[in-house]
Amino acid sequence: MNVTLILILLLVGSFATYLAGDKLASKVALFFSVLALGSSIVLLNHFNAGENISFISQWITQPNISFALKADGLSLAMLLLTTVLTPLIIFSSFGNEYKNSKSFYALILFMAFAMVGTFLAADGLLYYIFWELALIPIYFIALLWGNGDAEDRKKAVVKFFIYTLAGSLFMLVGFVYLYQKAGSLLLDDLYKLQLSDAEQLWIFLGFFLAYAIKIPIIPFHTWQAKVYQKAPTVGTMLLSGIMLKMGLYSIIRWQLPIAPLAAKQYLFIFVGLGIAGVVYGSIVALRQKDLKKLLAYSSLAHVGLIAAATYTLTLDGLRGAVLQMIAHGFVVVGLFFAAEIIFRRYETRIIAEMGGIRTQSPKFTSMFMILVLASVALPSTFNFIGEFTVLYSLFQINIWFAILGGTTIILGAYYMLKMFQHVMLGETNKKVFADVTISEALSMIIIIVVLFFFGMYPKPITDLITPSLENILTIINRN
Amino acid sequence: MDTNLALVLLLTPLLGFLINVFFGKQLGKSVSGTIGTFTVAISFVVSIYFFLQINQTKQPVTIHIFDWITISNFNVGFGLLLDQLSILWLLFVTGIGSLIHLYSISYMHDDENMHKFFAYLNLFVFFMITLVIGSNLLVMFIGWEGVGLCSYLLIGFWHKNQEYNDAAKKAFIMNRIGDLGLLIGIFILGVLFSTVDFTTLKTSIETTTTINSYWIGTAAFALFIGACGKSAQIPLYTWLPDAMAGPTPVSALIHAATMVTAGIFMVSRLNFLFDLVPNIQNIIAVVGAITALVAATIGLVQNDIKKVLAYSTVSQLGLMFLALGVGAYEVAIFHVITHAFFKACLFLGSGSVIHALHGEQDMRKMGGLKKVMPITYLTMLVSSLAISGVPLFSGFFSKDEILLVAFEHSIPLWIIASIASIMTAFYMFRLMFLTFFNTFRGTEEQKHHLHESPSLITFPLIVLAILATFGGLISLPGHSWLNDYLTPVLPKLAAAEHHLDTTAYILMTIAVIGGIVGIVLAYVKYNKRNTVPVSDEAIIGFSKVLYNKYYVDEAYTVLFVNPINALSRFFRDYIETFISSLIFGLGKVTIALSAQGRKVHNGSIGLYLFVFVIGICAIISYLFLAQ
Amino acid sequence: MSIVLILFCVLSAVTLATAFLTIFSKNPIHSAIYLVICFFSIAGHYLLMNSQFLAIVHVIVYSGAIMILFLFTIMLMNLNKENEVHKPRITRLGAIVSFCLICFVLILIFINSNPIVGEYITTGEDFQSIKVLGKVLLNEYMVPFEYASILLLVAMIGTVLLSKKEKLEK
Amino acid sequence: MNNILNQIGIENYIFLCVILFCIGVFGVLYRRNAIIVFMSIEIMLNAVNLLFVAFSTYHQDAQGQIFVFFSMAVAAAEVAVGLAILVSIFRNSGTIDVANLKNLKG
Repeated sequence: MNVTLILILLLVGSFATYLAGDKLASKVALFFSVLALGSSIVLLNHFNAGENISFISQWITQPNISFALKADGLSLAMLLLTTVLTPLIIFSSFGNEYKNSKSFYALILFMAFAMVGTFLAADGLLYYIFWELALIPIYFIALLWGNGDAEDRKKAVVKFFIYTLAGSLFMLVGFVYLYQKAGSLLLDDLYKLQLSDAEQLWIFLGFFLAYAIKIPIIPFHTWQAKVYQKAPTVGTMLLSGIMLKMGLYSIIRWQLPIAPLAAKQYLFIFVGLGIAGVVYGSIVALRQKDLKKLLAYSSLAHVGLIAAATYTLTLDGLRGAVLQMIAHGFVVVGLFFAAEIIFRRYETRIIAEMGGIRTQSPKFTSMFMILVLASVALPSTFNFIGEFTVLYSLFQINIWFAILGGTTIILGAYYMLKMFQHVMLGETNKKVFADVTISEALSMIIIIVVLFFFGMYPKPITDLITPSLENILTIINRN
Repeated sequence: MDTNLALVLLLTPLLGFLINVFFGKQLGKSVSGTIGTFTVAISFVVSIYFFLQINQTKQPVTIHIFDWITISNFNVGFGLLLDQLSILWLLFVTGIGSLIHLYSISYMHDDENMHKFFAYLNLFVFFMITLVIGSNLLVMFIGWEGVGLCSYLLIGFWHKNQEYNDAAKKAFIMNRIGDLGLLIGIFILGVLFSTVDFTTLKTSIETTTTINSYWIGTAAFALFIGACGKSAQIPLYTWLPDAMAGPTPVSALIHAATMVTAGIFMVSRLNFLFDLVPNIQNIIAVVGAITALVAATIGLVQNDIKKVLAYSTVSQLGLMFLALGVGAYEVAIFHVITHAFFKACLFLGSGSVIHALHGEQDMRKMGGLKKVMPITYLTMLVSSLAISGVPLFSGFFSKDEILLVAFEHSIPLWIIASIASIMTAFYMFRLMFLTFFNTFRGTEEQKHHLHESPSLITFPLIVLAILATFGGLISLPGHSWLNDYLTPVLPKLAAAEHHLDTTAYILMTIAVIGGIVGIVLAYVKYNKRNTVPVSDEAIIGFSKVLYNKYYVDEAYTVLFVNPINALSRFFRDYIETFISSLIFGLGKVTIALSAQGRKVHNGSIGLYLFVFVIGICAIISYLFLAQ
Repeated sequence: MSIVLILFCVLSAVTLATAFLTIFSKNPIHSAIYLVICFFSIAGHYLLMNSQFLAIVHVIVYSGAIMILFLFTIMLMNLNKENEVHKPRITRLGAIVSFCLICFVLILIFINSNPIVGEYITTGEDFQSIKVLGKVLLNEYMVPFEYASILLLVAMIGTVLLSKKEKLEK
Repeated sequence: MNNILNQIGIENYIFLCVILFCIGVFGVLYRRNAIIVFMSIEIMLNAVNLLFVAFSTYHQDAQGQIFVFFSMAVAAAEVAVGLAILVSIFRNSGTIDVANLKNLKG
């Protein structure tokens, strides 16, 4: 039993969803995603029992490419994030009607497939293929099922597509070069590679471009807000909840161990870029009129912090980054879902047109409040664990990094509470706000429970990821 | 046994919160209020048990519940530490908490969201207990932020009013500025000592021979910023007066008695750390003294009854910080306790008045309530005497000790503190005279409905008034039970001598005379001459500056809020567009190039073939002739 | 000069001349006729090299089938009038330049690679009689042979489809 | 006539084929009439065929001739389809002047 099972399940699920027809599609998709979740938990148990659940087999002989899937704690954590969020995202979409829903849900599953592949792949080319594969479904999801003016949307989505694709090409160039050097693209072979300073720098920069655009780190973020705004909420959730974690994960898995010298030498620049993203994103978020755009910028700020933490090259940084990735994945999905719940009732995303929801639906308000609080990293939520560890790692580099990065807890509270105030509080809104349905509440509650549980007891995840992160750190420090 | 009891202590309020949140509406107002009160009372009983136990054993109870956060150089467990300090805090948090819960049953009875109110109050008590009994800085931080959250929720309890929401938001954000400081302090301690646990921290600081005073100083300063945020010290005090937007019991519980003392708790908790860095202690003392003075001056001219009390709270907190700054932790703690009694009583009394006047808070529209509300009047009078430092009331002892230690430390600080306490006496009695004496100045209709509050409201008032009167007995000069009790956690105490010398008596006399002068001045101005403060527009001169709180809020708006918002707008409108157009620019360059390139593709097969042939020639030449 | 060489020269001259004339004739029908002659001369070359079968097949396929197709097409289109506009001078210049260039390059290559060609040895073994060709074709080249048949079939169908007159759309 | 290449020499054949091929190229470039272009292509094909046969003889190997067969089959198919296309183009646009067939323009 190994991790290919999940890939196969998701791929089969994708086809099955397409074949199931419009009426059944959502249920079939949910079924397969839950199945994938179940099997990933089973696999996790096998892994914890010390079993080897990785998979490797020669794929192409010339060039020397293997179909290699590596499942260590880090990959499994990201795998679980994907497989938990996918059913949630699918389930959260049940309140909406999508035309041609069989393609819609098939694309979601296909995207999950590609993302899981990215998290597991241990061969450069395979990884690259999955990486790019994940882009295709989200392109169609955003383009065909998005909202707003079609021309505007097309512009934003095409920009996003070309932008990320162009970034990835630099990574491909890096891989081609690495292949010339190593004669194989297997992760372990690449880890063993001894590259000169200049080589490392170029490889590092090539990878950086790909990841910086995907994550996004400023100043490569301009695609983000528009796409988040225009994409259907499901697409936004997939993008912000899982897909941008691909970039962060890849930094830890690929970029740092392959080019550690460059990472060390230019540490301050890259940590600084991440921190700049934190401050910049927070400040821009203050004055956003569109709820989804505001959340997009808040996401920019949070991932900036995570990226900064990964570039600190400390155990705390990496661990905090992974924890924060997972926490952020849940919170951001919850927040976008909340925005969607409001949209279903008010047909608007403009903050100024909302307000007074609290008197109409106290339940929803409470859940939204908890998500807002988690997003501003209130202690006892999962995000606090992540943010604390991340800031601690930044502090180890330089106190000013910690202080500047820490402005997120001030500015974050500022824009989130401001948003909350104008969206939820105030005089009762004239528009009708039907109370949340059971299925809507269920998705939110699952997210909230996860956030609180791991906020108080993050040990399972910490124990899962720490050994693999320590491995990566030894590889980074091999010289 | 201890573990279970401690968990009961901790989790009962949480249980109350959960019950009220999920079932509060169905249970009805009285039931949810009773549950809320009862859960806190249980915690109070358990606290008493622990108090009795520690009095016998003198041994702190430490409980490790589970591993929480893993950091590279240390692990943080979710643990509880019940020592003298935390149990003391527990006692008055849960004690006053129960009284205020009781009070709220009646006070909030007309509010449709009463169950929510009790839920939040319970949650607050839960977080406050966490803050107090956390065994390390991070568990304390849970409570620290948690009480901030509850404060936010309760200030904005009447959430339809956006001004209240603004006040709530402001409180939360200003607290967060302090929280960042606290976090930085925790980081420094974590890096330096590889632990954030209070007990181990203490031992490692005591055993470390080489103290890195620069970093310890930074840590202490950062922690002090955290305390500033929570305990409303300059420059982060402006949230507290605005926080009066919340229901009055909230002001009494959170913004007078308990939450705002968290900063003092934290500093006392880490006394071994602060003792190492006298410079930072000086800063604390100065900040405390200035806060006391500034807040007192503002309090002189406020007309909103709760605002007066709010500034009085800030001022008193300043005095406590002054005591902390001069290293007299036990004095600060003593004042925290007495202040909790009389300030809670004052707030609840003002609540009773507001209740009777159906929400009127402007003192200019009160007056002559003495006869209608005798219990409220008497209890508030007692508390006012206490806060003014009239002898034999609790405030006399605690405030006097603060002045004493300030004097020993530095005379200018003593002068500032003394002026602040004279002002305190003045504005408190200004409040009393304006509210209770002379004739009623409100509308006829209000006059008609004037009534003494029900017993559920007066009972807590009476209890608190009694405590405010006799609370001072726990630490009589020269023979202090409190100091003995706290000796294990404040090691410096054992060495210090406590005796009354002549200086002490002189100072005491000066303070008492000052207090009485303040009272008499207020009497002359507001009772004898029956002056009523002029309306807002008519305020002129320096009192206008005071009335507008030195324009600090406006200054903050101009200095911080507006620039950030402007920056945000600038980023949004220009920088975003600029970066975006850079990216689009790349695309446009490509398009321009391809527009040139497509001219080649003119569809003429002849040209294509020609190029094709040339190309073939080139390739063949390269392949066969280039060798 | 042996007879063979003279024959070769004559045939070559005819081949090249008719090829040129094919291109330069203004009337497409003339071009087609010249092309037929060119093909015949090439068949002559084949005969000269003793590959009679190939020569015959060549005549049948090219001069027979393909040329008939050409002629039919020309007639179908009624192209016998000399209506072609002359190309601009630059195009003609380009054509001549590339003609010279490719000639030059190819010949240069040939001269350069002369040694690689190897020796010409005649063993007298039969290698191009119908019998031998048939054996080779149907043993070693069986599959391509079948593919060729499929190709022709497909071409036939394609041609029919293409040249069928589409009905006017409603 | 078994040793014919002894008398003529393979070089002559190569020259002949090269020139024939170049004439084909020239024709393709020079003429605008699509049918003539087609004929030029046939000339090029034949040039190659001839070279095949020449070398087949030179190496005393049948494979070259087999290739010519295939090439003829392909040429036949190509001509059939190509001319059919030309006919339909002519039907649609009334001309077979390649200068007018500019739909490939980008």
